[in-house]
Amino acid sequence: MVELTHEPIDALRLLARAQQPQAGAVVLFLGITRQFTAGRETAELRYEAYAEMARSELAALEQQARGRWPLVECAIVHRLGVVPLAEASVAIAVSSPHRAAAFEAGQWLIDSLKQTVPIWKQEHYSDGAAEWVHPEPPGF
Amino acid sequence: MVELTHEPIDALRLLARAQQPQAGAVVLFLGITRQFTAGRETAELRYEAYAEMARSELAALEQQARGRWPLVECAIVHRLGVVPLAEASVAIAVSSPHRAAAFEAGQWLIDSLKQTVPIWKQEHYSDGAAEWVHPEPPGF
Amino acid sequence: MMKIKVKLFAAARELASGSEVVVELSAPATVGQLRAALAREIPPLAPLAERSLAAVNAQYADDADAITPDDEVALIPPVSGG
Amino acid sequence: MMKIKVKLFAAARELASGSEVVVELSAPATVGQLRAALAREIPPLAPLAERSLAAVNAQYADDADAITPDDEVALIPPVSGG
Repeated sequence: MVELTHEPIDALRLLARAQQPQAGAVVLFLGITRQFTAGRETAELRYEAYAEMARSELAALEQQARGRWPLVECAIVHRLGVVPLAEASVAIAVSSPHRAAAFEAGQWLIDSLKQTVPIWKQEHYSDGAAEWVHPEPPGF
Repeated sequence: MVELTHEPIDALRLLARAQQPQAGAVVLFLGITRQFTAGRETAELRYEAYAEMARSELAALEQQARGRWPLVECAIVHRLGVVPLAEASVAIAVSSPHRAAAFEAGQWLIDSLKQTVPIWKQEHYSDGAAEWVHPEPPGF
Repeated sequence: MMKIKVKLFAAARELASGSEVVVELSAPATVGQLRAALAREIPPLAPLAERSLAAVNAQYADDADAITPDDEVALIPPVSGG
Repeated sequence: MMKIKVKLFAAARELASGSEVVVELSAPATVGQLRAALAREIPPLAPLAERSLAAVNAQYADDADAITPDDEVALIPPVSGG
């Protein structure tokens, strides 16, 4: 299951989806808005997506993860718009019969999402400045 | 924070503790009761602890994890007594400024817990049989 | 000549002052020609366009891929979701 | 001779039919002597005691560690929490 939403992410709903009796392990990852980065204070983050493509890229990641690991559930939700401090911009919930697969898949999914899914973050600093984040791609 | 409880584990409370503004990543691990193991059907699990020692071993794991990784929160809760199918026997919630530490600490904590904390699981099979699980220690 | 509508996002959208721009290209055209035309016609966008990818019909495309006016084309600056 | 109370858990508790047993040892005594006495006096427990650890005052102990009647002593069969 993949989803983009403008609402706060309901982590409990994702856990309920992942807690199936075929599974023995659930890993939930949340990426949350951090207050300080390199000493600079963030007031909030804002996220924008190329929604149609982001959904299809997220669905492709789910399919690839299901091909690599025996996952019972694989749910990825990304929030768009303003994400206040300590709230989740992204949630990934995976479950599997044994725990190694759930940890590996969860980490692979967030690493891959950050490389391929057309979603962008704008830092809003507490001093009023705002800045889109466009990291140098690997090898550039 | 470490805790033993006979009640269902409240994952949302653990997430709320972990979602601090100093953190950028939260990893929640749940070990849940799986229905089938090697083709045999489990009806429920029952857990028993040497409670006083389990608490101090869990606290030692929290301290060691905090020494190895820059964790904002590190919460470990183990449930005792009957744990029905798909419910969590153990929950580990860690948060850190960056995600690698949260994944590594979460995985290290559950791996270590399974090796050192005096808690025991009794499989109750759907055919009525019951069996304490006492794995061969590594190298035995 | 053909007109290609290009979706823009994040800093690219702000640098071009709009979420969509129209670029004229002679047919047949490739993704690489489109990126060059974007950089030429919207100079503030040039440095970011250089290190962006492109998508055709919501899929990542190579510079050699062909584009037609019927395609949905987007410039994809380095992503930062998560 | 001194009497040592030993806490038992899980299969060890069931094999010994009780969550606590009392073992008599000549003083001074070690953890290793206690484990040997447990295996000798409660034969069904012998195989599991062999591959168990011991705790003294809620800390893992080595076979060479000393024990006194004031210590809280426990047999720790291989654990299976999580």
